[in-house]
Amino acid sequence: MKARVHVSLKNGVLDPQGRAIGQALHSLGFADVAEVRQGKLIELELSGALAKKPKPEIEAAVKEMAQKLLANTVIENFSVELVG
Amino acid sequence: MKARVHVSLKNGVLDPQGRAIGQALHSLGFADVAEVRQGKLIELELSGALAKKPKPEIEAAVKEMAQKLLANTVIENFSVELVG
Amino acid sequence: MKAAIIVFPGSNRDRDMKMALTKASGGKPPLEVWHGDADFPKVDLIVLPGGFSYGDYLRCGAMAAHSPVMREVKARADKGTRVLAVCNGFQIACEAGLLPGVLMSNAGLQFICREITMRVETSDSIFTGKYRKGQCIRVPVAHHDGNYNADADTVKMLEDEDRVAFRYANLFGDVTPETNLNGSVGNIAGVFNKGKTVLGLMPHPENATDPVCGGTDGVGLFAGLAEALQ
Amino acid sequence: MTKQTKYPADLMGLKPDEYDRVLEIMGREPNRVELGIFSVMWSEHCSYKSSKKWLKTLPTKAAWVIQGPGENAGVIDIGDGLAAIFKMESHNHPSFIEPYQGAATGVGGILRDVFTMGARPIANLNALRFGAPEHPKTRHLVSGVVHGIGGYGNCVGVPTVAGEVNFHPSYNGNILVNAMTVGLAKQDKIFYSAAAGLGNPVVYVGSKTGRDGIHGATMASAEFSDDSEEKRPTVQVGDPFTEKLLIEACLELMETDVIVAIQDMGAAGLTSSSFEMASKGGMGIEIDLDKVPARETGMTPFEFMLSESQERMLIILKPGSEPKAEAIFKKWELDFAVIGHLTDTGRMVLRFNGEQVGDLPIDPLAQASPEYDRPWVPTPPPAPLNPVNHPLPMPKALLKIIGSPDMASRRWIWEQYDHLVRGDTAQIPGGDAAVVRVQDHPSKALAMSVDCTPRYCFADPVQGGRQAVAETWRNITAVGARPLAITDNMNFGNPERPDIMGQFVGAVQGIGEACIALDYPVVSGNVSLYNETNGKGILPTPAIGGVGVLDDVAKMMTLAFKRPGEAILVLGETKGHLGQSIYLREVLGREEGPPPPVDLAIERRNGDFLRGLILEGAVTAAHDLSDGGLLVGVAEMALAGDIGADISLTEGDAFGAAFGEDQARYLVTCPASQADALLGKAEKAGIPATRLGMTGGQDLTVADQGTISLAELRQAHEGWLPGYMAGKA
Ligand SMILES: Nc1ncnc2c1ncn2[C@@H]1O[C@H](COP(=O)(O)OP(=O)(O)O)[C@@H](O)[C@H]1O
Ligand SMILES: [Mg+2]
Repeated sequence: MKARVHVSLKNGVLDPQGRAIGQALHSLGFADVAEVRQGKLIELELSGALAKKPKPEIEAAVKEMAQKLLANTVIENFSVELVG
Repeated sequence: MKARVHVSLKNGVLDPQGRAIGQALHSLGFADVAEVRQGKLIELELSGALAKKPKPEIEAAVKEMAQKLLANTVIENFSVELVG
Repeated sequence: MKAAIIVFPGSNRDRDMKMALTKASGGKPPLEVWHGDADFPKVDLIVLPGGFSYGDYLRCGAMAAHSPVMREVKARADKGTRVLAVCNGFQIACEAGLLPGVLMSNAGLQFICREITMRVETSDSIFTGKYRKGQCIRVPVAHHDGNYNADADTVKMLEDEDRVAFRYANLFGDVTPETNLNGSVGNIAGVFNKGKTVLGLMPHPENATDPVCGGTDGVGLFAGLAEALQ
Repeated sequence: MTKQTKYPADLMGLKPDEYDRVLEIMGREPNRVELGIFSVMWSEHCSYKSSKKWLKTLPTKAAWVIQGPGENAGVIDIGDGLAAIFKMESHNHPSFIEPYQGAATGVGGILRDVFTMGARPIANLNALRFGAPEHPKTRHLVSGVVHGIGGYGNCVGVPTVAGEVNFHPSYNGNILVNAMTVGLAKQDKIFYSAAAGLGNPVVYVGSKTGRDGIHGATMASAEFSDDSEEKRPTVQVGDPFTEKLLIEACLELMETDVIVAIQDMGAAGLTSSSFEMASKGGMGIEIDLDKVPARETGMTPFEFMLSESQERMLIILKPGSEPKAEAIFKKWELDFAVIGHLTDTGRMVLRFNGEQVGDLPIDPLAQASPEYDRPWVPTPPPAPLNPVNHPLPMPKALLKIIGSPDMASRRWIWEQYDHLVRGDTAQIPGGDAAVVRVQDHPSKALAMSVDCTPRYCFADPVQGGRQAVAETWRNITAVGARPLAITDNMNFGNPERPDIMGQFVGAVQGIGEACIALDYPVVSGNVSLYNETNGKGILPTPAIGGVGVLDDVAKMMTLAFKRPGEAILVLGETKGHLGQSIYLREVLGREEGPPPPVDLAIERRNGDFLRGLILEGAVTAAHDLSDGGLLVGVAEMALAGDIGADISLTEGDAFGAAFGEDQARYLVTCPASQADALLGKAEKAGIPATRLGMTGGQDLTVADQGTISLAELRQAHEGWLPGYMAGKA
């Protein structure tokens, strides 16, 4: 069982990394890129007892991981997706 | 029109980030996380002429961006997804 | 003053801090507390030093904030033990909720190691009591993620409660966009908790306590602590 | 004798005659693992087969040398029972393919070479060579390399305190990334790599082994062609946090008394480390590859032996001490595994899944590796310099030079390096040599510098080799320190070409001469050959890293002007040598003529005199003269102190005097009232010395030639690199 946690900056929080990528794309000639945001995608391979639980429980556990560690909810949003 | 580029380390390439996150999750008591890999998710807002092109052409353009800038193809893989 | 430096596996300015504290306490070295030891003697001052606590690959300070020793540090801080959190320590303190706000990547996306000027915003604390309000001091910075960010309400609260400790400025005390080296909101370089028992700052006063290496503008901070906590 | 050798389809980089040697040594056909081991052990990178003959001629001894070349790093006595341990190493090819990780792992590798000997790393340096700024790849490479060096060094907490950077089209397809580490140890706590003790456990510590950079060592010895960019071999990813743990754990283990021998796993990983340890100690070794901590599943013996995964070490422990050692590595959350033991067979035996998968004799492989006496032709003497005209007024010429790619300030680079961490950096980048205090010592400090002028080496390798050594010596002298020893990093093209081999031979000769004359031996080094793209070699680049000692850091000198109204003097003779000068290249667009000759006796005499002046407090600033000559030197001192100067150039050709690159010279300042006394002292010592002018104001004025403001000079000097990196220029 795999889970993916997508962590992105909240709207309104300046994303200098994204902006730098946008500028670099422009200077490479890709003029039609209006905005760029860079986020993290963290893929977790789950095992043991957790992997065998019903999906909602797994999802709750992964959400807790995100809340506690993977995202800083002052500036970041996250979403969780279970795969396979 | 939005495009998402998912950049991840190639299989077999050391992922110090992922390993560190895994260890931290364990020490927080999430024992059932077997492996963690950390990647990037870059979201591009497309505009202008490009956004109006047929999907395969847009996809090709975004792939070129990934190849040239967004991913380091020596150690990273990428995949492109068009949204909306 | 009895001080303890919390040493994480990736701390690397613990030694610099130890030299500064030893000098300030008349040759008495501080205690060094390994991150795995949540159990350490009572002290007057806890220091979270600079470095890369656990590699800091996810977000600076995020993992350290959840370490067992930090639970203990928080508990003691709640009871009034003074905490000095420098650079990575500041990042850890924010992640752990000891201080408000977050530290993001420098706006220029580069590591910056350089001597800078910061203006002392208040002398009303045991950390800054040896400085004049408005005094400009020279200290180095060395960080990649020192861009202090908090929402407008938080910043207003910090200002209203006299909890901004330092701002990036020039030698004349002007706080300008040009002196804002990392993009911090309001040029903020350091903040206090409520009650001013915890100070977090990005610059390294401990690297400015020796005339041969880095100057002596940071001495006041340690001297002030030593005097107040003796 | 007719030998019917059937060569394997893949010789893994070995030449047919080398394969014949393999058959002879083995007495049978090697299997794939064994062949892979031969191939990396005999690669240029690991065996020094083209360079060995010449390296042996370098002077390596002095009363203060504790360990010369042959160990992981060189060791010198710096007094009070302390030792400085240092070495430089290249990571050129990986950095071209993946600049961030290539440079980062280069730093990691050289750190391990130094702490494996028991030293606490206290400083990093780097020597970088990039292609022409206008080449489409250059900006990206500069950015990646600088981020990589910073990313690694900043995280492990070792200050990066000095370096050098050149741009030249000959590096367009083959950049040079040379990293140096200096460490400190107690003389009675130095660790070596010779294995000893029948049955002693062989222990693996650090990171797990993955399929990283299999065959990196042979790649480092292969010439580049355009399609090697496409092949993109696996590049190692560095993990500076793990390195930090490894440093602390190893140093903690070294405080105990359980280590027999220790060696880092560098190029060719487990293969070269185990062979070298066994060979040096005259032992055999048996390794059980199942015990090697693996990062991935299904790894083969071949992969285990040839992986270049980073942050790993091999240790021979005293018997019975395993639990004690293991506890330390567990504390630092690092892998620890006993993977084998020492034998007295003189052979390396490899086991995997209960089967024997390799059996090789150690000495023939490690020591009887091929040694070539490659044909070489001496570099023809350069044609004399054609007449030189002076198209620009002197202030304009200075402005152009000081803002040129090779001369512009490197601040943009070194501000991305934590050059202060550990709190002992007494002289930060930007001066002649960096100075780092010896930790916990009341007064002592080390001075260090890396230098090489490749355009001199190309025109005349012997003079260029001398000059590179002399310049580090001068830089160390200019801060008041006593130069003690060097490490070298010999970066050259394809040694199979006699002209390139001739450059190498010439440079080694020049380096050797300088070492002898300056009492400044070579204690460690590294050779990187085959630095070519499509048959075009790089400029010969023997980078030299020097280390010296300053007994009292309070006497340290800096180059900044200190006060207005002080006298500026030049020590050493100014002849106006413009051949191969920066002036010639940047102002006239000409790369021609002989480089300035280096008279080593005069170098030594002038330098010793200056050091004496510094130590007795007779000068207030000192700066050695090199690239760009005298006027550039004055400008650098003025910019550093934010104080202008008024000077006059008395001798014949004013442009030659201003921009000539004559060697063995220094600029100094002193209170005006003491200038005559200083000149008198120089005369007594037989040192040519002249009064150049006075400090003061906010302009630089050269009598009869014009004036330029410091502001304008600063703009050009500080502006170029950040502007270039931001996409301008
Ligand atoms: N890559 C680098 N990393 C750190 N410091 C550097 C680097 N390149 C140059 N510097 C520093 O910039 C200063 C000027 O360099 P350089 O012109 O090579 O000095 P010099 O002519 O005295 O040898 C020196 O202090 C040097 O250490
Ligand atoms: Mg110099």
